[in-house]
Amino acid sequence: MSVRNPYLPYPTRIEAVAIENGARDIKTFRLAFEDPAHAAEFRHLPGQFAELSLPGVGEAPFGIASSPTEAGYILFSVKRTGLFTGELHSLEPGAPIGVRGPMGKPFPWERMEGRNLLIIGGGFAFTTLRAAVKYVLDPANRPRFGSVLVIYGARTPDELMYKDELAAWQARDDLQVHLTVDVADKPWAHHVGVVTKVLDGLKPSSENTLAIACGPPIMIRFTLLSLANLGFSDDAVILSLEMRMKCGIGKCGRCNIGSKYVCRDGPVFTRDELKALPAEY
Amino acid sequence: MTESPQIESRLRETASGLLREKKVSLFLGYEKATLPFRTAPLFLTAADEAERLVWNPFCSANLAVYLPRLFKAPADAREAKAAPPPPTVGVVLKGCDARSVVALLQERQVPREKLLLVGVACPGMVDRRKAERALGEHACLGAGEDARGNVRAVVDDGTEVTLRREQIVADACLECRAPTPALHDLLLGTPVAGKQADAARRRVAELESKPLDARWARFQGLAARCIRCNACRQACPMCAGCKTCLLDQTRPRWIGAGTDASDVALYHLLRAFHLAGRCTGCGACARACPMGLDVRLLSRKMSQEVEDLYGFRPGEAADATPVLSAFSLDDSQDFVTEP
Amino acid sequence: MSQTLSAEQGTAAKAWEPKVVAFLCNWCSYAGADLAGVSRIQYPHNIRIIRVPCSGRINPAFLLRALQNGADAVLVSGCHPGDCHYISGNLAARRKFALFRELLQHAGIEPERVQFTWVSASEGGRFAAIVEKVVEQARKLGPNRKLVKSL
Amino acid sequence: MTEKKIPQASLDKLLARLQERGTVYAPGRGASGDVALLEMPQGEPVLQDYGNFALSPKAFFLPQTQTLLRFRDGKAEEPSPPDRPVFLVGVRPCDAAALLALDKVFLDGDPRDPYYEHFRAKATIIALACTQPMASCFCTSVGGGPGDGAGADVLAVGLDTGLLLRAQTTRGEELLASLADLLAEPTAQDSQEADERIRAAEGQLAPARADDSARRLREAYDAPLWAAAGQKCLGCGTCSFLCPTCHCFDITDEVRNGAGRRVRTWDCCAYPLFTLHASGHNPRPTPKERWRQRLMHKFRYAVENHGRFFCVGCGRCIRNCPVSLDLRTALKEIS
Repeated sequence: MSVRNPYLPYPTRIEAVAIENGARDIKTFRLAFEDPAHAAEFRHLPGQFAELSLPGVGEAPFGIASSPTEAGYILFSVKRTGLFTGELHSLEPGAPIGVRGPMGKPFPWERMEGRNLLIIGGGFAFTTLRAAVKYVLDPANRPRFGSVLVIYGARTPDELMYKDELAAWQARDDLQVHLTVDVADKPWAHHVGVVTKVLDGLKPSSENTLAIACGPPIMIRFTLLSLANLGFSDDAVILSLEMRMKCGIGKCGRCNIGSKYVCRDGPVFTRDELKALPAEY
Repeated sequence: MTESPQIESRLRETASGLLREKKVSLFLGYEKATLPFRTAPLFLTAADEAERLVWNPFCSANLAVYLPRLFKAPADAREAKAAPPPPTVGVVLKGCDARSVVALLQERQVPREKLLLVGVACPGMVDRRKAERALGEHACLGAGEDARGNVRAVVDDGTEVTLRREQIVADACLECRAPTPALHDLLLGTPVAGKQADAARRRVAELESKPLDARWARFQGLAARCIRCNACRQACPMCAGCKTCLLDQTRPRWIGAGTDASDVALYHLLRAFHLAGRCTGCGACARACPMGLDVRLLSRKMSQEVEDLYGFRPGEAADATPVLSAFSLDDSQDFVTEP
Repeated sequence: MSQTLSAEQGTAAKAWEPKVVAFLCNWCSYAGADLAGVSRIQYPHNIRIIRVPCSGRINPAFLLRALQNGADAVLVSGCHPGDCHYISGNLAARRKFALFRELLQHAGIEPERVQFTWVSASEGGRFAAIVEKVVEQARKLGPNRKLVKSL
Repeated sequence: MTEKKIPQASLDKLLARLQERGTVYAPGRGASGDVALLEMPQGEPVLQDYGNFALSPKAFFLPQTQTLLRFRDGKAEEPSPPDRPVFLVGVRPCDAAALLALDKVFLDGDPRDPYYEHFRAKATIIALACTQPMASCFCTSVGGGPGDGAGADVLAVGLDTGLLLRAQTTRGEELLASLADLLAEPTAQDSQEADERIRAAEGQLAPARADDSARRLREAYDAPLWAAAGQKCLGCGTCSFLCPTCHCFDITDEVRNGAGRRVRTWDCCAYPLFTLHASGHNPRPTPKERWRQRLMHKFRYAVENHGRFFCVGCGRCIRNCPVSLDLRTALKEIS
């Protein structure tokens, strides 16, 4: 077994844990590789994911929330939902954890060059979108893209992740950030209403623009309608899917939608590609 | 003399009548399968397709396994709203299958008023493995029943072989004490007398006559060949009634997913235990097992104990309380450790 | 539980001592064990106690899991029949245990590996005596090899 | 392609020779009376007259329980699987062909699966042509045949006086060369006899309609037959576990006090848990979708991804389905 065993995780350590929301059920874990050689091997682009591994608990796939331009660590923002995430949330800085990846296809960065970007996120699905924004804002990358418009919504102000960064982004002039909440249960200076309401109000041009949307199924459903109304063609709309996964390398057979494996051929698909697949997701 | 042709035509008449008069919306029976010694379950909704129904020595499947699924309670309010109204189901039942329905009724897994039970007195069904083995290396091209109720098979060299019914009938049938359904809305066929309780008891006693280690070796021999495919569980009408099987739980996971000897042993021990007082001895588990294992090895013993200790025969009386939901202050406690 | 068990596996190689897991009901047997303690009645230390609300709460899967994880014997104890805090939990349990014990024996597992008893809150002496007996029987049987899972 | 003959009388010698080089598995009767690949030496003479094994030989390459990692003190280590060469004798052509399907998943994809690769490299496959197919066999309809050697290293064909051995791979050529002293040159009649037997077997096989299945299945995604089959399907894993090409697996951890393992175990698309999300959402919520997935995977998705059926026509799923579901019927119905 000369090549690295694809089932063997890279050993990493939790460097920091940030609590993202008031309900304390979304946390961002900052992981550092134990071996610098592994850190160099782990080369990803925003949109990709990795399997986190806890001996005795198992593995689960999560989108990588950090951009490769953030050197020295990788970030994962995880909501506590099931067995694995429950265990993960109980870990504190210093705890060892395995990482297998990066896996899947990233956002289509080559296609995105020279284009305007419309980034739409909902709730805790903003993770790989954060990576994408970070990547675009990197001084070396920023000139490669046109205008950037971010619309990010959550149920309440408390449920928005990466609050400090959002504030910093809002202060910048090389991107527009619109935040919205379903219910403003505390003083709130931004939009109130669902993401699509903001989107419909802003009416961004579809001209030379790619839209990336990540969020809960209901948000995606209505966002797709709005984007179509705004003139976005199906191949200009990019989505990221979630699926139950085990191996993450296209072998264990459970994450397929038709002949495509979400772990290997996704998780990023254009709406065009998805339309050609059965609606089994 | 076999009554199968008469029963078959009465079944067809009955099913088409019930469907035509809308007394049932679904009729569960058997139809011809693509391979010999087998039939396939038939979900009949159109009266004019009743001719597909068959009755022959290969109608071994226990159709009661489908009933809990048909009457499954919706998971939440939204599902309840979307769910179609529960069907009214006519179902063909042999003695053992009817006992399963009784056991399901005891546990309130199926609504009696939605069921129309078409009982058939059962002369014992063919175990396809026994039949195939009886033909040796000859492949069977087709099989049917002769006038005496024996099985006639045409084999690959074109000859016809007669297999005597009692030699190829399933083990469960040899142990069956009530081949004629006690609970039914309609009964077809001349009632068949049940076997004495001895047959199953003899098998239990045979194992019990051996020392513990020899019993363990027998059990391990079975477990070593088990492939954990869950066929025994999925084919069981009583397992079908469970909402979430202990074996499917992941928080915690009770049994490892693989074929470690200890995990396989736990699977079979827990399955047998969960069927204590519920197993009606239909043999669906053994029939479903692709490895041909005697997966009733342990449940046979449980049925015997339930009867000896608590006078309870699974599947006998629809209004009885399930034996493990009941108790009496003077239940035996010989097993309790005293200082 | 499993932590304690295997933590001691290292020493087990020297002189094997049986490990017994006891599931005790909160209302009678656990109090009985407590009484044995405060009354300074000696009983073997081979026992690890798990407190459960009622003997009726015990799923036979618990007992099998204990054996799978290295227990050499399992003891279940509840309130005496008629004394259940929940009126009838122990009576329902009694049927389960009677059948479960038969099942294990039928499969070839020594009946002494899984034992059931009743101990009231005032029976510290009885508790100690029963533990003594269960541990002694487990010692005679030797290590549980049939159900234990090697990892 | 080298063709040799082994006289019936020398067969035991050949098996003994193989045993010197590795572990040999050959057909014999298992405890239940079923024919299985049993480790040599066996008490009984090796069987030559049998339909097929109850279990496909896939477990030699994709063990039902495979340790992927060992954990010690919280650290993950790779296990070292057994290194001894394995000879599988008497594998039927359908099961040998199935390995070519599995290769597509475990060897052609990136990354390769190290465990499968290891077992595959250690095994030599000596297939035995079928002369008496079963009623549930349909290999010729899915690109195989009773005398097909694809996937095997050597194909043996039974003759009246021995076995004709046809090398299929370099490894097979080398094996025959290394056994040269036991082998004879076949006569033209031997080869003819072998071909006739194979042809006769082909003639006995009833065709199934697998042609053009990818297109037909694309159009039949919403066909009523899925609901009809799903209604009957019990949701057990018999078809998958017995299938020589089904390879879906689960990964779980078994750890006690920091030590233990991560294991890969067979899984099955008929199980509801297979695709259940942590959120409770299930993209294939009922037996209908799950049964459709099974057929679509074998006859459409595999064709689209790998250019071949993931079915070799061994008929195990048909013979063993507790409710007599027959995928040939479904393939016919999706016209």
